[in-house]
Amino acid sequence: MKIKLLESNDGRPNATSSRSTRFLGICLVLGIPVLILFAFVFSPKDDTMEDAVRLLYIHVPVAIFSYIAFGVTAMGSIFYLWKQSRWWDTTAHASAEIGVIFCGLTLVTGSIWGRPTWNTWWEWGDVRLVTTLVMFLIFIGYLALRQVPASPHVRAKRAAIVGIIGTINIPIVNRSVEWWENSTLHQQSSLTDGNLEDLTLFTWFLGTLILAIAYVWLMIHRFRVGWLSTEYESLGYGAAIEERKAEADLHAGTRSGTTEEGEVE
Amino acid sequence: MEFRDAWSIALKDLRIELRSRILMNQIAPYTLLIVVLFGFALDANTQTLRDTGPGLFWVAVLLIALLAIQRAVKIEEDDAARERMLLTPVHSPSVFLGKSIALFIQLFALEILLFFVMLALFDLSVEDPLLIFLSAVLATIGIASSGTLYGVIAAGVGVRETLLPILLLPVIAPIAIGATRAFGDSFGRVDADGWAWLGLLSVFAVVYTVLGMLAYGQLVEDA
Amino acid sequence: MEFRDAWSIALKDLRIELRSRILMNQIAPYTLLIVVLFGFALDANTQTLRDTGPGLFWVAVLLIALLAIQRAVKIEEDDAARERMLLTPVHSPSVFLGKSIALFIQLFALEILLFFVMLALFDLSVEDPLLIFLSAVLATIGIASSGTLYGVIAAGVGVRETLLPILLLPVIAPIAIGATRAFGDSFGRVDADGWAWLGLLSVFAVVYTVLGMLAYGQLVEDA
Amino acid sequence: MNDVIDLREAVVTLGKFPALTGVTLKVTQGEIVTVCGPNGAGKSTLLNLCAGLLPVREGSAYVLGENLRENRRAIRQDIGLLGHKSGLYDDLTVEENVTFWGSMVRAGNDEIAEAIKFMGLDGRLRKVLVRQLSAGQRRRASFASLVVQRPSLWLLDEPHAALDTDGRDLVDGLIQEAAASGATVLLVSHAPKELSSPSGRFVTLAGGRVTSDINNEGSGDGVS
Amino acid sequence: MNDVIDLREAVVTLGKFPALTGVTLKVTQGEIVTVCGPNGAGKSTLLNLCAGLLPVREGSAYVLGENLRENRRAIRQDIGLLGHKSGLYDDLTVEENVTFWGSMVRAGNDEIAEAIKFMGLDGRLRKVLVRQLSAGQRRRASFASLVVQRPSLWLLDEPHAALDTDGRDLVDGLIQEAAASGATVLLVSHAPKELSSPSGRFVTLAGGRVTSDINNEGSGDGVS
Ligand code: HEM
Ligand SMILES: Nc1ncnc2c1ncn2[C@@H]1O[C@H](COP(=O)(O)OP(=O)(O)OP(=O)(O)O)[C@@H](O)[C@H]1O
Ligand SMILES: Nc1ncnc2c1ncn2[C@@H]1O[C@H](COP(=O)(O)OP(=O)(O)OP(=O)(O)O)[C@@H](O)[C@H]1O
Ligand SMILES: [Mg+2]
Ligand SMILES: [Mg+2]
Repeated sequence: MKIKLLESNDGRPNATSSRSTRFLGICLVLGIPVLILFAFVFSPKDDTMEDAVRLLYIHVPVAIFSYIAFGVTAMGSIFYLWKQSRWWDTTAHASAEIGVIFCGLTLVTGSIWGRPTWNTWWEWGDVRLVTTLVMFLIFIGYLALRQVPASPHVRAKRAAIVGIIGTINIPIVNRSVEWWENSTLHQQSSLTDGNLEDLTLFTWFLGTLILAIAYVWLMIHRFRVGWLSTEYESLGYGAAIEERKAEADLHAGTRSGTTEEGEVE
Repeated sequence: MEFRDAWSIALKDLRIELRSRILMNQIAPYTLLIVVLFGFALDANTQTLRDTGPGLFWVAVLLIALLAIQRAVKIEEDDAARERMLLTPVHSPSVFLGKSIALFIQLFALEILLFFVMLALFDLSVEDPLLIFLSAVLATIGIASSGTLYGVIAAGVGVRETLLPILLLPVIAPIAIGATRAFGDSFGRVDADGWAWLGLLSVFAVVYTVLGMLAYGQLVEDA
Repeated sequence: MEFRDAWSIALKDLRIELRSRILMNQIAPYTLLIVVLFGFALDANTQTLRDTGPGLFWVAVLLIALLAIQRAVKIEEDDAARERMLLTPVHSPSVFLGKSIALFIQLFALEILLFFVMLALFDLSVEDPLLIFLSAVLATIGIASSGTLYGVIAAGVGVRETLLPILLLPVIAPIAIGATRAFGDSFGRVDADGWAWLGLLSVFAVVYTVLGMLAYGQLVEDA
Repeated sequence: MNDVIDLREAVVTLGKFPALTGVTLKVTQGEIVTVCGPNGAGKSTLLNLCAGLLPVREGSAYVLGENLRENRRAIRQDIGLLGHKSGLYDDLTVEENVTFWGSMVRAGNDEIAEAIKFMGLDGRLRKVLVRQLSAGQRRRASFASLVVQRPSLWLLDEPHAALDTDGRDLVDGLIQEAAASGATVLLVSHAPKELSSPSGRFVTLAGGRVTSDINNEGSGDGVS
Repeated sequence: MNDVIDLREAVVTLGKFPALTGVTLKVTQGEIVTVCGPNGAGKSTLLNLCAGLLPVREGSAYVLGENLRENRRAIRQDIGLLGHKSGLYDDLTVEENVTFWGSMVRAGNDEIAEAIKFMGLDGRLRKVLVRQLSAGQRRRASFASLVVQRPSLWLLDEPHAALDTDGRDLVDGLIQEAAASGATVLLVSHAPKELSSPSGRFVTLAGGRVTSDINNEGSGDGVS
């Protein structure tokens, strides 16, 4: 494998941002205030949930994008096992980290939402809540595994398998509400029922769009950080080889002498 | 993959377990202790205990499984037997299968013991023995195969003792939940549809066994 | 007995723990997991959870303590460091104290973390912070010193992983019960007299520490 | 092609550390090659590389005709590696251990019994747990579980370590016999002069590369 | 009394097995005694007995003037034992390990730094985790943690094992120096002829008892 320099094509030191990420960043900076405006001012209250409904605009998008992020992790993992390329490994790792953040946000916003609507922060009997937590913990484990000192390839392989197995749980989480209807308090697909108000629906779409941009933006940066840090790890490689080779000269005199002795006897 | 190899490996693991008598002298009493411990934690009357019986049973099984898996990994690691195995013509699916079978047998034996203890202590009555039996078998297959797989993932990193629970528990927790519901139904306590949960358990059992046979080789390759 | 030796030994243990980052990367998440696991097992509403909060806290601490003690014994056993220690002029009470201090610090750090997680998850409110603090400190001293003592009893027998829980749990269960009652009082949930339980905890703390300092030497003597 | 081992500028890193910094080494079938070198030179790493247990980072590496950069698994079953650790199960007896490893490498019962006897482990020791063996007895048991394999490439890391004089003679005989029957032997030794046949080929490793490679002719080990 | 070790018909059992069946051995101060014998003869057991780590079942055993049947602890701090295992912590660096053991035996910082340097572990290796060392480097680290102790009775189980030629010379020098400065050395070796001074006293153990005890005069090691 060739060791690339820590420089981008134009010869400048490699940074994690580029023109396109800056564009995405600007979109985010502009988009978030707009979303806040729509979420808190323009969109109406819910009949039953009152102002609490506004959590919909963040809760549901982060939930969806945590699925997507873990899905990308699984894809990266599969491709890693197939192609053994560092690119896929870094992708899987980056996406898992973002996925854990989004999944954590889902749990937090969900809990906050649950307080006024269900009168409880958390409900152990609820399948969706518990399976979301399970998914969160699986990927916490994934990240813990990535911290373990081991050779990059071994670690990547092990992590890839944990990532794939973890993702198998996602459909279970997603379907859990339909499968075990009687053991959940959680909302079923209220979006596809078509009984949401137009503006609510629009704001929700806006929230999803913003989250999509945020995901892509975070991914690109996190990926580059990951890539650069492995690059950085191999930076001293040439020097280390030279230093190690020089160890031989230290022993040169004594060692060859001994070998000759061995021959003579 | 040769089944004969798998069987030799399973026998070897079982023989080691019997030799060190961990199963009878140690894990069995530990099992009892866990049940008692939960009694303390709940600090509740028999009725509560009875209702949560199936849950306790499976949590106890999870903890025992962790211990058994740690042991199974340790015996391979202690003197580099894992690397030695790589230098034989044995296919890794056989190794996986062998170690899973040994784990299954040990866990199942303990579950039978635990089951009768709980039955007596918590004053439960079985309404659907077939459902109990099938769900225990399927859940144990799932636990044994995912445990063997994760055991090797956590192996050789020097921090296995603590890494393994973190990786494994969330993965086998859904199995335990499914089995709990199936048990609950068999005891006539929960109005869950036990047979539907059995479906979930068989999915886990199949998925982890197949995945394990595929992935195990990848994992042990780099010693 | 020289306190300086004890401190060197404690530092060494803590350094090894920090080096392997088990505390932060693994036991801490495991702590969370245990809480979750109990949630499953109880399958109950928040009210029940709230009532059993203190009990759950201490059962979780016990299980974590087991892991931490296993680690502490393992690092001495791995390459015969225990025998090496015998051939130094260090008195065994110092060794005992050093290892207990390291264990105490690790457990206490984890308890703080666990405490705040439980506080948030189970919606508890503290009525008597001093009682909480004191009972946690005393109970942890008791657990750390009895754990260190039993750790060395189970050491070197090749089946430590499973022997230790069996020996230790019955011994520290009373400590956990005492601490649970004291906590229950501090949360204003149980009408137990928390300060009376505190007395019990201090008895345990003192007894195990003294006993440990006396007995440790006897136990490690025959390597 | 008769080169059993053919390494060219092979680099192996352990963690970040380049344990082998570019090893070039050719070993033909039937040769007995002794690897010497100071502690930490990379001798054990070299053996692990040849066993296909470590990835090659740079350079090329062919063992038994297989390219290790592409497929490290294919060759493994033909390799017998005696490392610093024994690869035995502490809680099984000597006989159970050798029988288990024998069945893993498809050895017959006769071969197993013979290997145990050959290493001087019959009699009382046969039924003793490996956990209770002395250092040298354990090493003998490890050897026995290797002998049943009849590998075509022997990689021996300090085969004399912990063995008594008899044991050393046994092992030396074994090595000669293996080479005579067409197998290849790569062994690490810190005291080459002490080997029974101090002639043959000596490769010195230092700083992760070969610093000398001397062949004292007249050994007659090479077959074909 | 100048007898550092004085065993009479000492019997030691490991489990039910009588590893030493009646050893009679006298070693005076300043002597270097080499113990040889086949694998499983009881050599390691003899060293562990002299270190006060094993109970004496029959016979009498005095080490450094203490009766081991009465008090096995008193002598331990004056004894340096290098066994088959290293007694190091895998997750600490070489320097941290030696410093820790140094502080346990009340060695000064200078002595610690010197021991590390003496065993050739300064430079890069100082900050490497013991887990990552090669077999010989680990053995050197183990030696360093012994050197800081400056014991008055050295019990060395195959001190040459895993060491390269330099290392062996270092260790031989160390042994001579220790004996010259009044310490006593009991070492186990499978290849006594390979020791730098093959003169001195050789004790052969077999079947758990002493079968020969030969003193090649003219070594000049004994200081009395
Ligand atoms: C900690 C508590 C909660 C967690 C872990 C959680 C988790 C999730 C997850 C994972 C999804 C994505 C489901 C999917 O698309 O398949 C989701 C969707 C949703 N959640 Fe929550 N949630 C929580 C609390 C709440 C609360 C309190 C409400 C409102 C009362 C709520 C309302 C919704 C709605 C309306 C959706 C969109 C449903 C759909 O279109 O499928 N959630 N939640
Ligand atoms: N993770 C690591 N970090 C730093 N150095 C390492 C690491 N792993 C191994 N090393 C170094 O790589 C080398 C490994 O060499 P190897 O075990 O092959 O030596 P060897 O020639 O077999 O030595 P010995 O004669 O002592 O057995 C040692 O110098 C060791 O310190
Ligand atoms: N529990 C036991 N049961 C049966 N035999 C045992 C037990 N423990 C030890 N032994 C035997 O006691 C002897 C121990 O000898 P020891 O370890 O002292 O040998 P040694 O002379 O150091 O040999 P080596 O040169 O191989 O290191 C061995 O023969 C071993 O098989
Ligand atoms: Mg080596
Ligand atoms: Mg020995």
